[in-house]
Amino acid sequence: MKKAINRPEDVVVEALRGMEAAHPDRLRVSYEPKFITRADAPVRGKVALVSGGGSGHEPLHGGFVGPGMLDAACPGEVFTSPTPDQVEAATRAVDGGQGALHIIKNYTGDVLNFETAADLCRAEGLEVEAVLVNDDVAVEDSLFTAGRRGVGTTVLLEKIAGAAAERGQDLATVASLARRVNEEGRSFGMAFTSCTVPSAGKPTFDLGPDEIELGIGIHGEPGRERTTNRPARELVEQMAETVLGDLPFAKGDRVIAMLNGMGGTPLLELYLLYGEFARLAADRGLLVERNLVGDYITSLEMQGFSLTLLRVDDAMVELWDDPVLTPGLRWGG
Amino acid sequence: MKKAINRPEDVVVEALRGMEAAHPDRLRVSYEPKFITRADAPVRGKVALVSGGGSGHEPLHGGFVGPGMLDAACPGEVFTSPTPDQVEAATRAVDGGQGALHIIKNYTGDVLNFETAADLCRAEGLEVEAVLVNDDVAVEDSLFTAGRRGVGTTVLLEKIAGAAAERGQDLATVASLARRVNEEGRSFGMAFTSCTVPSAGKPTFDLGPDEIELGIGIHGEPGRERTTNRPARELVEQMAETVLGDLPFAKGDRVIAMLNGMGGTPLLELYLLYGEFARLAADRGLLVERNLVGDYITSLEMQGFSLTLLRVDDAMVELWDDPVLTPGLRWGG
Amino acid sequence: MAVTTGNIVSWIAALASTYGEQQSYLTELDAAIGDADHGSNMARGFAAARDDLQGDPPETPAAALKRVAMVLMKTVGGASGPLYGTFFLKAATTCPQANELNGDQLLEALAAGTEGVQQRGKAEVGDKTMVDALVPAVEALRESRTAGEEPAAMLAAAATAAEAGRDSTYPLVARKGRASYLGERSRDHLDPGATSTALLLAAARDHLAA
Amino acid sequence: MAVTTGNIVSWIAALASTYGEQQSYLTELDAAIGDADHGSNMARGFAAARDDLQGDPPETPAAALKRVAMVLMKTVGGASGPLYGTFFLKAATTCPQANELNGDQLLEALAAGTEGVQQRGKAEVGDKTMVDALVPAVEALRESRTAGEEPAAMLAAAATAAEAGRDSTYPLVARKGRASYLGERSRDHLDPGATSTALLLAAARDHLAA
Ligand SMILES: Nc1ncnc2c1ncn2[C@@H]1O[C@H](COP(=O)(O)OP(=O)(O)O)[C@@H](O)[C@H]1O
Ligand SMILES: Nc1ncnc2c1ncn2[C@@H]1O[C@H](COP(=O)(O)OP(=O)(O)O)[C@@H](O)[C@H]1O
Ligand SMILES: [Mg+2]
Ligand SMILES: [Mg+2]
Ligand SMILES: [Mg+2]
Ligand SMILES: [Mg+2]
Repeated sequence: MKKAINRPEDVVVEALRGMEAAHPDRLRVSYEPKFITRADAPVRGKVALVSGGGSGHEPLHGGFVGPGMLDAACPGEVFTSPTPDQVEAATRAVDGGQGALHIIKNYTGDVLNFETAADLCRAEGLEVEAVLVNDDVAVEDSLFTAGRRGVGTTVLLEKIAGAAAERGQDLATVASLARRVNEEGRSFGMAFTSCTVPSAGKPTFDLGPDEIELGIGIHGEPGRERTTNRPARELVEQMAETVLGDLPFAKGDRVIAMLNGMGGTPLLELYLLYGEFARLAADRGLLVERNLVGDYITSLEMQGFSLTLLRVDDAMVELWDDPVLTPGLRWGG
Repeated sequence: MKKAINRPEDVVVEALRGMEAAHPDRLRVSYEPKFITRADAPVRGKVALVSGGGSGHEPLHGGFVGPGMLDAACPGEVFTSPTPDQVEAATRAVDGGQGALHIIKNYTGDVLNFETAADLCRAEGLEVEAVLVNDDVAVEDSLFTAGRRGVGTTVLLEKIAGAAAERGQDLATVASLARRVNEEGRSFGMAFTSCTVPSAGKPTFDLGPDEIELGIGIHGEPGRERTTNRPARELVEQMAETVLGDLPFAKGDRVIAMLNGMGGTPLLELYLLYGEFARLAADRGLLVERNLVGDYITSLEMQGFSLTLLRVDDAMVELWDDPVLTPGLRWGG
Repeated sequence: MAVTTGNIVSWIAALASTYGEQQSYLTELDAAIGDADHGSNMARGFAAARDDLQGDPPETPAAALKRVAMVLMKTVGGASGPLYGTFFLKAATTCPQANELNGDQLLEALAAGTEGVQQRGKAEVGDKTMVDALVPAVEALRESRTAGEEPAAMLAAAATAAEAGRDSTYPLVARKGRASYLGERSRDHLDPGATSTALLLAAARDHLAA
Repeated sequence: MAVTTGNIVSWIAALASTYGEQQSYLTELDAAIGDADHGSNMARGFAAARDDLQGDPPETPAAALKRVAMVLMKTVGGASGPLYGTFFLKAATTCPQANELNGDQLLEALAAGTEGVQQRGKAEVGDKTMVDALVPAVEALRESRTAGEEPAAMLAAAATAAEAGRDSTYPLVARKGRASYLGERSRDHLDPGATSTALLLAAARDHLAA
């Protein structure tokens, strides 16, 4: 394993030091327990948005802390959900008197740790609501699994709910909007190569020189199907059809699309893939209102990509266009 | 080779299609010959900034086209400089009557092709100046080489000169500012793994499981020294000392720092590396006024990073802070 | 023949060593059907629990178990952190006053811990989780105690049952946790959590009734 | 015994095939001391030049050479694009009116092309570039012509000299182009451009005087 790190056990705290140094005007970092808040937190009178999860998915979540998006992010160890004390302390630190929304990707560890955190918060009199993101259509049968995983829609949800909170909407409104975003969002990912967890020291899985993993999770969890590589056009078609068929998205639907890199895919290829998707979307009569192309929710150095589609209405597009000022997403204002 | 592409020979044009689809409001794409311009080009009364180079370094240069930065970018084949007809047509397309500055990274191919392009432009009555970026301190002896390569400083130069042009400064002023940025900027890069040029189909070089390449170029050209991997702290120290000693940067100097990923390095690691650099900079009494951490000038999927330092004064920092609205860099305004 | 506070401290210290040594093995199991962090999660959590107990020795078994629970909750994360945390927390609630645990109390504590895990994680036996090792271990404790045996024998039976439980996960299709995403492909792998649970009971056998 | 326009068209067609076949070899050479694109650069450029000439056959050698130059300039890029482009362009300027090239004219054209390459790229013999194959090839042409030989023999000598020139680059340290960044590490590799030049002259031997 060759990584730009010192000791595997120090990766997360040392990366936090770098984030703090890189964004001194915008972020505050707590080390014990570990969380990141926007510099001006708590914002009085604003619903606080708190998310978190295992590290290794950067810019998610720490890179999305700032005006118009998250108030706080709690990084766990690499691919390991954060602990309740982190989430509780972060929530307390950013509470502006209007309660907090916990944004949780649906993994057993995240759910359990955030549950305990919410209990702790409520015991202290903080109002907490939670939204569970479970948009990964690669997980087919929710009955016999831990349920669909939370992946790409998380990014879009944090942006849209963040805008609503910034506008001063109340907790119930922001929470129900967030749930609606989750309901309207679908994702599917694939990998060309594995990632390597620093503490594990070797790749999580092996793929042959012509093998790919379809339906990969963002933790290098093996996916739905191991198969042979194919041209980008076919890959995008197959993945897009799976996503489109699930909601299902229909002709005339307005969407926000994200073509997301897993961390190790050249941007050149991501644009090529987006071009394939845009053509297909036009063919299907889908109206792509907004898009993101780049690395937004990653899996360390994994090569691969995911496609996320979110069905939107005017209100969501407006919230999307609201200013956002974070290390990972920035526009307007 | 597993890549998200169709045929290797179509990669560049298909990626352009994706860029066009992703940024319809901001970019215009020409396919014959290939170049990208800002949507509102030509901007009357503004000096036009035109750059270009081989593809595979995204977001450089196409991702830096837009208000406050480049007027046009000319993508060559992967790692192959563009041809004169591209540069000439792009320059013509964005000329706003105040002449154009060609921003050229110092590689034989880029220099020769841009030279011919400038000749063609001048033959048509266009005023063209050129700035050569040659900031790579890994190339020690300029006497016995093609001279120092243009790497990270290119990004900072395009931003700062772009701001000056947007403010309405004239060609001579923008060109001399650009040259000053080049003189004050220094970079050094390293690689953990090779990149794979699509048409070559296999990695450009092989590194053993514990080997790294110090002083790597952005085309996977082998570097100054092949050595064994070491902790991030030592890597950053060694690279930063090389950069600092070259200008040389001195205690009290104000700098813009860029910790740049080569394309396949997790953002988590880039932040960790930036943390190491920030500590070292503080120890040396360097004042880091602004910073960039992320993938800005890449080498396809190469794992590795580079450090760029630019000595700045008030005027440069102000220009840095001016609004910029491109796919790859965006703030203010 | 009772379990003392000191036994619990030794047990946790032994687990810290065991998980340290077995870290890559557990992580490899997790790489195959999960996300390659179970080994470092367990090693980190139990090293912290050991340090905590040794830094400020607890007075009672309940205090020791509760402190372990708190440390695990704070340092492990993931699915296993809250589940093992709950295991020790629920175990602690059964013996608030006891200075040491007799066979009945030991059974009650570990049974309550296991129930806690099942309540939090909603997993049944056969879902390919740590529950597949915990439940047979508690059954073995109960049978052994019903047969009039003391903690040493009870724990020996429990450790054997946990190992069998661990092995029973090999052919199963996972229905809970991260491995469940794999569907049929989760077959023919040991569950990492059931494996760490078997190690937990093996260490209990060697240290809790020593 | 003169070089016709048709010979030039065949030469370029042969080169398109050769560079197509040798693409990975040239790219491998470039991977070792450059950026792994020389093979695709040459294959792309000469395929385009062949198509251009075959789509609309040129009338004179100068027209053919100039068309090749323009296509190479427009399709190759990199260092080799402008250099080979200059080579053909300068060659074309020496024989604007000729309907075919005799030995003197052939020598003059290729010598002018080579000088053009040297003017543009500023490389001397020994810098480990295509110049190391071009210059000895022109010397051989000149000697052969001085000895009274005709194009077929001249080109055979030139091809042999270019091959020797190519081989001479093997032990050299590069001082121009991308390989120069490698310093001492550029030793013990053939220069990709000198190799493509040797192929260019081998094809000239086989097709220019056929
Ligand atoms: N719902 C559940 N109930 C009981 N045990 C579970 C459940 N989900 C997961 N586990 C256990 O947790 C183990 C994985 O732990 P770990 O790898 O540390 O966490 P994560 O899955 O969050 O990465 C699994 O092997 C399984 O035994
Ligand atoms: N200054 C120069 N003069 C002559 N030939 C050169 C010069 N620089 C490079 N070359 C030739 O160009 C070849 C590389 O061409 P190519 O790989 O197509 O372009 P690039 O180096 O831009 O990737 C080298 O092998 C060398 O022979
Ligand atoms: Mg995990
Ligand atoms: Mg090149
Ligand atoms: Mg795990
Ligand atoms: Mg090359």
